[in-house]
Amino acid sequence: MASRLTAILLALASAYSLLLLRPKIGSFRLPGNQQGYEPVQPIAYSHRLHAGELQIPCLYCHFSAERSRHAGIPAASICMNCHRFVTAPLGALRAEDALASKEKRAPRLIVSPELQKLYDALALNEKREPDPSRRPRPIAWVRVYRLPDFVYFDHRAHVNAGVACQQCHGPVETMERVRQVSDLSMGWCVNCHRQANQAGINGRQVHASTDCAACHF
Amino acid sequence: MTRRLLIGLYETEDDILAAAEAARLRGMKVVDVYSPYFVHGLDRAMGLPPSKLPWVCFALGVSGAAFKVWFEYWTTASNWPVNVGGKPWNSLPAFVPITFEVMVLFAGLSTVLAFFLVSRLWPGRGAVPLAPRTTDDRFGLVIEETAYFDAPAVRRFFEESRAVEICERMMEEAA
Amino acid sequence: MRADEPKRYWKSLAEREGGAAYSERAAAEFDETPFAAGPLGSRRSFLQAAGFSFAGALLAGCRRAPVEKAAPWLEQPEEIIAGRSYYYTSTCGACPAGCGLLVKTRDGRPIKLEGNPDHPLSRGGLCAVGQASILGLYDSLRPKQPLLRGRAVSWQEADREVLKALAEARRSGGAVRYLSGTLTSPSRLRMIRQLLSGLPDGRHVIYDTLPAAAVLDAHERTHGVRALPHYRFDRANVVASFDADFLGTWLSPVEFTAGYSRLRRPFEQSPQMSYHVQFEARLSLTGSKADRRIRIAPEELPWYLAQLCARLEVKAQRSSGARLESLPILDDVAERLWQARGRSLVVCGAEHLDAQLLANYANELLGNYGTTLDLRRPSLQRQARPGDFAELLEEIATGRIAVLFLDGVNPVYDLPDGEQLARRLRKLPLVVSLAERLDESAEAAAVVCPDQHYLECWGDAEPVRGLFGVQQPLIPPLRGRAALESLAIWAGAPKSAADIVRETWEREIFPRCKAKEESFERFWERVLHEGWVEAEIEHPGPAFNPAPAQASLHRVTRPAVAGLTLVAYPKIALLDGRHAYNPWLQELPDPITKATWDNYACLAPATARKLGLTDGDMVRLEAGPERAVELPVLVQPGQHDNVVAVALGYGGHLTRRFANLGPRWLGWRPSVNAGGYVGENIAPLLERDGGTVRWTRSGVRLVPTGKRLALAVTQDHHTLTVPPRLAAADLGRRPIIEETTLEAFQKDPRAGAQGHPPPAEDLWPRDHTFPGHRWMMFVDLTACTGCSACVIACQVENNVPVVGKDEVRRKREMHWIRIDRYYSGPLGDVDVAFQPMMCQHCEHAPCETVCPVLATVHSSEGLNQQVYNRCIGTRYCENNCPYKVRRFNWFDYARDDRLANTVLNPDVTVRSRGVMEKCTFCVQRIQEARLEARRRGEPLRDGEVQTACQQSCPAQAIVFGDANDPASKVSQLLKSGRAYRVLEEINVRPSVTYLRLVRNRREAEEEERHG
Amino acid sequence: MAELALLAPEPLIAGGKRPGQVTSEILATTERRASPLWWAGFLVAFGALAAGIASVAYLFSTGVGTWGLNNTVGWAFDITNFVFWIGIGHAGTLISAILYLFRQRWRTSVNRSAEAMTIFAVICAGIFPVIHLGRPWLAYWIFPYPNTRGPLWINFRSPLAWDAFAITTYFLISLTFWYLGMIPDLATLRDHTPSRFRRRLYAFFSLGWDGSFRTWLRYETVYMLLAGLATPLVVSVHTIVSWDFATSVIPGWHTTIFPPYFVAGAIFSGMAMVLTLVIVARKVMRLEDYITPRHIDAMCKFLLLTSGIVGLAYATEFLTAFYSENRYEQFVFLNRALGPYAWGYWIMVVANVLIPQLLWFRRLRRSTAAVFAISILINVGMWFERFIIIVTSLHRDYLPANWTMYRPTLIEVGTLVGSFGLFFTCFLLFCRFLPVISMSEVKGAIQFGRSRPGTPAPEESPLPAEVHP
Repeated sequence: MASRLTAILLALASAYSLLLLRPKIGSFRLPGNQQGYEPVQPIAYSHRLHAGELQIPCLYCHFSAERSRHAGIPAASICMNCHRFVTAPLGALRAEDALASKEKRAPRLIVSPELQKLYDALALNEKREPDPSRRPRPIAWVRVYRLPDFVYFDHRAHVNAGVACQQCHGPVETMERVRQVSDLSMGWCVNCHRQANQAGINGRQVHASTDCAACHF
Repeated sequence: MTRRLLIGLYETEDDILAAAEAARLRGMKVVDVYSPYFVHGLDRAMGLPPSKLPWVCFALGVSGAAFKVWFEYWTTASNWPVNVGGKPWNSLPAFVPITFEVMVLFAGLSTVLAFFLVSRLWPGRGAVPLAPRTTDDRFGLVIEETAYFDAPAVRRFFEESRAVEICERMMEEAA
Repeated sequence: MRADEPKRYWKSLAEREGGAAYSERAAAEFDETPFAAGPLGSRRSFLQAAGFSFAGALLAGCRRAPVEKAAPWLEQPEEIIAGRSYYYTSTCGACPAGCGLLVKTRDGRPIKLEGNPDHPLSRGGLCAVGQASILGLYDSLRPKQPLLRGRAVSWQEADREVLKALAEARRSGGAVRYLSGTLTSPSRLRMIRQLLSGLPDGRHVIYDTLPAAAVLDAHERTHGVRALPHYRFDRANVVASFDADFLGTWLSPVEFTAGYSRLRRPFEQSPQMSYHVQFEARLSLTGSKADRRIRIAPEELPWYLAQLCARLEVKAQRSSGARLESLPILDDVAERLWQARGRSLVVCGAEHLDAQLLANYANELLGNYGTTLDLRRPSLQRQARPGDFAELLEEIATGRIAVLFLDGVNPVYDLPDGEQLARRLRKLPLVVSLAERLDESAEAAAVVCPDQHYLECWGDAEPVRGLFGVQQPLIPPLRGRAALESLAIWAGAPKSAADIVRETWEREIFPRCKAKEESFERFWERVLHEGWVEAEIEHPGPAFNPAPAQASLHRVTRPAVAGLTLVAYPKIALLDGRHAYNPWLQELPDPITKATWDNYACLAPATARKLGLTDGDMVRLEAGPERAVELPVLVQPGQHDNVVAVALGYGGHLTRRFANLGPRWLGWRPSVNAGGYVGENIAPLLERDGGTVRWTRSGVRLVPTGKRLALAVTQDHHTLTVPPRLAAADLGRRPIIEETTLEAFQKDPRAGAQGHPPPAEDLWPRDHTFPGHRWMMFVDLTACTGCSACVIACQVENNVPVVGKDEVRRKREMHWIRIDRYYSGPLGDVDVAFQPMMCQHCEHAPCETVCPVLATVHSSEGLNQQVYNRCIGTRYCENNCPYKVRRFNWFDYARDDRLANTVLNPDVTVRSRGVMEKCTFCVQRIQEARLEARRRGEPLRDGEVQTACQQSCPAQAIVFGDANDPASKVSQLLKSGRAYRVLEEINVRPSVTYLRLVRNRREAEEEERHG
Repeated sequence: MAELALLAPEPLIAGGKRPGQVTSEILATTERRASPLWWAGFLVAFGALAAGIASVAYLFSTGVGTWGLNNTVGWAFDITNFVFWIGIGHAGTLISAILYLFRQRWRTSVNRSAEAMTIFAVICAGIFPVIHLGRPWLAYWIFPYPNTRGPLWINFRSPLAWDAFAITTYFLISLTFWYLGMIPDLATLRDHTPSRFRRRLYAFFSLGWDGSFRTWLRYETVYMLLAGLATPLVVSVHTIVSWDFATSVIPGWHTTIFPPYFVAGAIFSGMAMVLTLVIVARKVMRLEDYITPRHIDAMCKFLLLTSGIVGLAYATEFLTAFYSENRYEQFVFLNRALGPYAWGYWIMVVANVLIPQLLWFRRLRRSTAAVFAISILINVGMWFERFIIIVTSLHRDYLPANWTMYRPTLIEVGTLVGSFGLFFTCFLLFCRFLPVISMSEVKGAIQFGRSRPGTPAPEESPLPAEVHP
């Protein structure tokens, strides 16, 4: 009788511990699988705002995706194409103007603390002019999508074949901070290649190789 | 319900063979014989039918082989066909060795497992030796007391059939 | 050139300078690409980490990979996109031959040198030394700063010291000498002139370790100009070479190979090839390709030439009465030369005035001047004046020199009395060395102002009169300061190297070129885009004066040949030792001996037998009193019996760096000898005759020491015939190399075929068709000279590691392409055949079937793929490869030098320990070309994919392409009667096809030799 | 079987044992303190094992380069040792299974140790394919398991994949067979041992065996089924091992004779190893009554037969090479006999073919010392057979430019020594803690060859011991 009781207790305990561990088990991934990685970036750049709300095409900033293996993180000078003029949301500017007039001072030109980081990186002064006394410092973004060194992924091939960026990177235009959406496993790559070979991309026949040497050399 | 078991211990193979056969022929209820080794002819003496384990062995061996052939075909020719040395997608001859090995593995392991299940053998199972020294050098004939053959009759039978020792066990049984 | 093609050249100086400014900045930044120098170290560790992933699976908490930062540019450069390769023109600076380059740069660093296909001299080829010279750029042992008496100082301090001494010399009239090797750079020469012109006693002395002074002197006498003719092998239908290794090390091997091999491509459409006869003492690379090779002692060479001239005189009916001795071989050679007069060429590589005069005479008699020898546009290499140098040595000995500049020369190492010279140099008031690295002479110099590598500074070259090449910097300088800038500072007019070069071109070259461009700017743009320009030459060729040659003809007598003669020779890879620091070149097997990491005493088989010596026996080579060097013996078939041949260029201080090379483990042995050097310096055994070091020395002695040294050779068995007692008589020779004679080929294009083509029908169903591309390679054994440029090109392209002498000795060299060399015929008079051997990408690849984990499988385009990250290292594939072309990473081969790692190709995985690797047909190049073609929306055209070996081959012996394209070159070659596949009979169906070796011989001659 | 007729008259077990005596005598070794001889042997074996562990640790930390292999010779000591141990491992199952099926009752005295030998030899063998890998930590990739790579499976066409399955199966089936045979004896041990701890241990592993005849009946069925499965398994495993070579394109490997040749060789070497062990064991553990000269004699005859087959294979190889007119094939065999490794070839021929011919003499068969010496020589010879097949075929194959020589390093020798260490350590532990002779089977066989079952037999057999054919 006692042993039966012990058994029941043990079963209950293990069920409870499983329940406790559930989130841990649910988030279990094989080593190397970084799916869901969402690091904090040095500048809180919002893809939702730029790509979603403002509808800037992906390739405007990541233009090398068309011509190179790497999609590339845009240079600060690309940011400056707009942010030479756009320094903060209109509301923030108005608020600053109001605050400045209240405090009886000239309104600051740079309001956004995040854009301040961009101007700092380029060693620009408050008037967004080059400040010779400071050294430009590149912005060290945190890489989100990363493949092992023995895999050669080429953006050029995919972009020119008409694969949408979102196919792999997910709905970036809705993300405040970029998150690794796909697991970047080999099976994930290969399955997409197989499907593309059968169904084509946007109705166009493509040849997506499943040879090993398509990626490993 | 309580069962009364009488155990006669014998010293030699010949004695147990004779005793088991005699007990069966007299219509006694021979529960089992315990012996230190496999005594040839005792199955006939006890009137036991041959085991059905060979069928388990055959069935699982065949299914193991079938599974493996299918698996090899599926992986190499269907799931992801890869050109290996110009060999055909379905290289059936090359699948034979592993198929054979898997067949043997399935058949062998499953037969042994089936044997353990049927004979109710598992690690840590406490053995209840009905009679001493049956794993050493004694042969024990276990006969249950029945209406026709009560304990004294069985004891008499044991003494007649050259049993060297006789003991009794009471067994509780649920059913 | 299309605007969108991957090859991009500078378009304007401003743009380029902007680029340089950018790349300087870029270098300071992080690199966005994952393959730049920084994370490279982690690539290997990643492979390992991936390996341990199973263990890692248990550690759920550690599943996040380390954070990787990516820093983009601040200022987006206009032209450059991260991850794309750009090609810039330049001129090779590894030797004065000045071959045209296309430098492949990626993200601001050069990673590969390719021959410039439009260059008139090299025509797209590039030799092994040139290919390897890129490693010199990333040599972390090059001094960064100047050294003042061994102490690192600032440039200002060093300049102050030099300027002080120069001022003193200017004041006191002290002698200032500028000693350099042959410099073909107009800018450099101009700056030297500028420096010396301001001094009362300043002179520029040129000294060559690999001289051609006798050629210059001979032409001075016969033609009145001290000039080195520009030899035109591309026009010579009959070549008679006297000890000139023109395919290997003589003058301009790439150019000569390109020209020579153009006339040696017999095909059905034009079943013709040139005839080449070689007279030489040791077996040189050039001799190995000769149709007829005559072994002569070095002393006999002038006499043979004299006899040839005498015969030619008779034929030309200009006999001067020289006595003709019976030499049937010379009769034949003379006849062939005479038949091809005007299209023949006699060259002589010996530093012997009489011989050179006679060679000139022979060429004159044959009417070759103006056709195969160009004196209007002479070669500007090897311009040394031994007389000047002798004088300088005298001055040094007496200490009459105030300032001595050493530029690109290492006399302390080269000269037999180098040690004495070093002592004397130390006593001079000021010796300034401009060496790139600290060689023996730089160690003896008071001030070392390290020069830059030619890929990091501006420069130019004029290898042949009127042909100018430009060098442009392709990376912000890593080390040193451009010599041009140093010279400008010392001359008192500091200027940037860019300005100096531009100035030279604007003032000196632009006016001479009669360019179509109006402005210099536009001209300069074109020069930078094309890399070279040709100027007009006006003066006619000089006239010939036969008297000195005829005098030689009568003076030369047949010498008695006795005893042993030492012959020092430059090796293909090491030359005079200037590149001895380069591990790629040290590990490159010599094409003939197949030895690496050592020099050795080559002995003829008969001599070795007589002395009871075999390969690896140590001998003391004694020459003169108290001059001896201990060397291992290497038995060299085809060598003259009276000759000991030893390679130059070994045993220098630059090789001390290899002391710890190679994977360290219990059985490790160093790549250097007991003295700490690779090989032995042979210079102390030679004799200096004034300003010339004589490469031959008769009367040397060999004393066996009883010791042995295992040579690191990559080939142990040297013939296609197995040892006779191990074979049935008629089955001893293996049909690996098929060869035939020209005569037989003309009768039947399939002559010489030995293989058994496999049955057409297949046991298996035809499951594998190649509907897209079907990559195939052809190797023309007739064209291949064995020069090994492909080996280094492959090594650079594919990140092949250096393994060190010990590993090579254990037969674990990693080269993906090797040149098999087989001897045939009599031992003394061997025939040589070279066979580049790389992965054959068999359609029925035996390696693929046996790999249990699918790490090597076939692609849909006929490639045999090796997937490193899947490989677990069973080595079964290697065992089952009939060609044994697979290479295993026995250890983690060292990649500790971060700077040297910068040269790694980011498009090719660096392999970790325990995985198999092999030739991939440069799949990364196929992939790149394919993706670029797709991006442009065009089909891939024939020739757009070039493998690294094919690209560098000076003889263009390798052709790669798509056999499914009926118009491609490989499709044409498939139809050739010369095509055959190695080991065809085992039905592995290789994708590499060889074109049969054809020797220009008569069938009877061949039968006589091998009968 | 003729063997049966020849052996029938002589008792299998000497000394007229009774079952109880069998129990106590066989268990004596497990129950008394270890003898100094055992300790000496154990220390030597363990020392060798330690050397092996050190070698393998060094190998793992540094790379396969610590072996003397090169670009041409990719396998040498590693696969030689692998095939050697697999070969050794074959006699155990052979004796147990094949002789069981043929009702050769003399097997009862040796089958247990032979099976144990199989297990340990297969463990030794199984180590080499793992440690010879460039990246041994990825060895599990050789098995197909669902993965995130596509999924990417394995190459079922590769003989190495076959090997992995064959060896795994062989090990599992052999282990099961051995364990199954031991269950009744473990029960005997359980009921016999005075130590509580040991009783618990034996009780756990004997699975509650009580000697019920119903179980015995099923047991006999299963045992026979396993024997029936193991017999083709033995043949298949070494056949597959031989296919590692036979399916390649390398001359000297690519030979259809390999499967029978390898199987015969395996049985030959395995039997020799059993003899070596049994001769030592019967002396050291005083089991002369159980392992009698008759057993040794029977095994010697087996050696003679298999030696003949192996010798025939050697000759046949030359014949096929000769009439093939294939230059590569011919060369390989001439190179074996006359080339740089000729010394190894002739060791192999002498030890495997010539020396075993001495066993035609009955006097030598009955002399344990002579048989012991011959069995050791055969083991040496069979090791060299594998070495010669592997190394001489590789070191000079098609292209003369590839020809090299192979020289082992100390690490490789250490690994070989270590494998012997592992084997003997396991075997000595087995002798110490488990019944080396199958008691339940011997008890069933003690009457065999006696005039009247159940009564004490005369000291000497009344019948002629053997009838010569």
